[in-house]
Amino acid sequence: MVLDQGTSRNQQDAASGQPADKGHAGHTIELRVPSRLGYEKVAMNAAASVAHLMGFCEERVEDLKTAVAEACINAMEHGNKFDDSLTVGVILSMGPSSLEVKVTDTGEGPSRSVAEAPHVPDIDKKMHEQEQARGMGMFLIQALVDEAEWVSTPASGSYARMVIRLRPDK
Amino acid sequence: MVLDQGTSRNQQDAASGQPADKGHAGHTIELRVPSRLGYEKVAMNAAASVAHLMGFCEERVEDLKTAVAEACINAMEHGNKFDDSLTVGVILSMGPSSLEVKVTDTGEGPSRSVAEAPHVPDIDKKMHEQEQARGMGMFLIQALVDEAEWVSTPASGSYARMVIRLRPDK
Amino acid sequence: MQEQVTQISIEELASPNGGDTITVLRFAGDITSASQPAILGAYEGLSETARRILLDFSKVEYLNSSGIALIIQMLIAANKQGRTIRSFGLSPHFQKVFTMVGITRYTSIHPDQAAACNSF
Amino acid sequence: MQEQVTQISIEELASPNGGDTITVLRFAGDITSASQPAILGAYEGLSETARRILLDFSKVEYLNSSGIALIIQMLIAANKQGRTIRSFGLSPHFQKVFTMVGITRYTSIHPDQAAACNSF
Ligand SMILES: Nc1ncnc2c1ncn2[C@@H]1O[C@H](COP(=O)(O)OP(=O)(O)O)[C@@H](O)[C@H]1O
Ligand SMILES: Nc1ncnc2c1ncn2[C@@H]1O[C@H](COP(=O)(O)OP(=O)(O)O)[C@@H](O)[C@H]1O
Repeated sequence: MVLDQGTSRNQQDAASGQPADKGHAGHTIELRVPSRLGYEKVAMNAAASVAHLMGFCEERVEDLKTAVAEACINAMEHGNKFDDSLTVGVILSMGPSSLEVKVTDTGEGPSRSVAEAPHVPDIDKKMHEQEQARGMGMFLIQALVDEAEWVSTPASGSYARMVIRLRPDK
Repeated sequence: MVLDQGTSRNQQDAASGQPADKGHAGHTIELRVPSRLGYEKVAMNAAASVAHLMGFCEERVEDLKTAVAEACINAMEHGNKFDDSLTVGVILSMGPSSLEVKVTDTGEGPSRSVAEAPHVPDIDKKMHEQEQARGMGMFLIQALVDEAEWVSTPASGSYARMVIRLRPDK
Repeated sequence: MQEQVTQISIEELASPNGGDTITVLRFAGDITSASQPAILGAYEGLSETARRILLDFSKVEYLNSSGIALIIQMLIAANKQGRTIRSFGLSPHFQKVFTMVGITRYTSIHPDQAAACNSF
Repeated sequence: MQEQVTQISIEELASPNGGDTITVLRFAGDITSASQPAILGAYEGLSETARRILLDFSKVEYLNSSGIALIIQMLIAANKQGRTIRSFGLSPHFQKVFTMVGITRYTSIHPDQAAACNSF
């Protein structure tokens, strides 16, 4: 005899007295980390936890993890010049069927041309040393999430904005 | 032939141009989550990531995870009355050999007597229904971390403060 | 986004030493306050003849003090009904937590299913 | 708190089909910009006679684009020296990332060590 039971989060949660879950939509989680390599993993794991809570599948969570880590590294390096007194912000905004992540820094952001068309790595050029080995972060971000943009916010700095969407078929 | 190599984070990081690691001491990571059950897992996982980065062993990371989750749940329930427009703050402060976590809410904190001597659960009383089944959070926090205190900060709210220490023998 | 917080499956096993059959409740996912309807519902739905109950925690990802309170409520009910509850599959951390809270006085913890079954 | 970012162990295997021996570089932990001295150092320390190199990613916990750039640097060196590099143990996610970046044109990815060894 095998029988499956489960409790959906839409049931009244009598034990805690908390009202029934109305989903995560409208909720925001914020994180600030120093501009120091390594802390992007904290941001990456926080984003993964939120994506898991929202019900994203493992594959999409992995995509988001890489995108968030790369955006944080860029914010630390290019935005905040590794000044560890400057923080990188990570704002996770939950929609009814999507998760938006903004990664903020205090710099000017990538140049307009780079922001509009991130460099696509050319492995043959890299192998022949006609292009540096690195320089894949923005490409990966754009390739892995459903929406990516880089926005300069002159007074305060800049941010990378990424969105992943829950797909009914996944 | 088996030979082990490794790079310590104290070596100059030539690839990134970031100066050599001077340890995590003095760094702070901040997180804000809505007062809604479930989001304590995001805080718990962020604390675990930081503890891992600092080199805490798995056992201590698990202790911290439970303590942080319980403190967040209390902040959401008792401090912020599950008003999800109020956030619970988590401030992770790294010392040379310890990690301090403050979990903040907007309430008044536990009463002075409870804060000074959290209730120790009595399983026999619970089994005989002379004590409610729940009511173990503060006890677990205190039992699992090296230092725990509950502080009321009248203007802003209250916080639970927990410390775990790196032990040279672990 | 109908998230399933706790999954419970129930399985009936023959006793290795010939006594009453053993009813295994296998938990997966989280055990928190949100698990109350699932866990207490599953317990209440057990056949009245079930005397030996085994809790399998090996697939549990997150367990907090509200979840432990639910396990205590199950132990209280079992105690009243003269049922025996054994447990297995707890991580070393949660074995420690169960011991700290004293639950181990009312449900012994075993390293695996075979050892737990043999303990009845 | 001497944190080891990347652990590398090097192992020599006989070829399953009788050719040159295979030198396995097993990575564990993180592969990031901080891995440069360990990874390039380990590569440079290999015997000059090593012709077949196998990268074992199965214990890698975190890999970012700076880490991938180090792998590319190793592939560039191997290419110049006429060495062949094969890889195994990558998660489905990093198989996808390696493919996106095009690295798979210079190091084929195999499901496990046996398949990778047979591919030389
Ligand atoms: N947050 C940022 N602020 C300023 N410039 C950035 C930022 N992110 C990316 N850039 C610019 O875009 C370039 C390409 O970024 P990327 O593709 O991630 O590769 P890499 O960081 O390895 O150079 C960077 O070299 C930098 O000039
Ligand atoms: N952050 C807090 N703010 C206000 N009161 C608190 C807070 N944390 C704990 N308390 C008080 O202490 C009591 C004991 O807490 P705890 O041991 O965690 O058990 P429980 O939350 O299950 O009651 C709570 O019932 C509450 O009255």
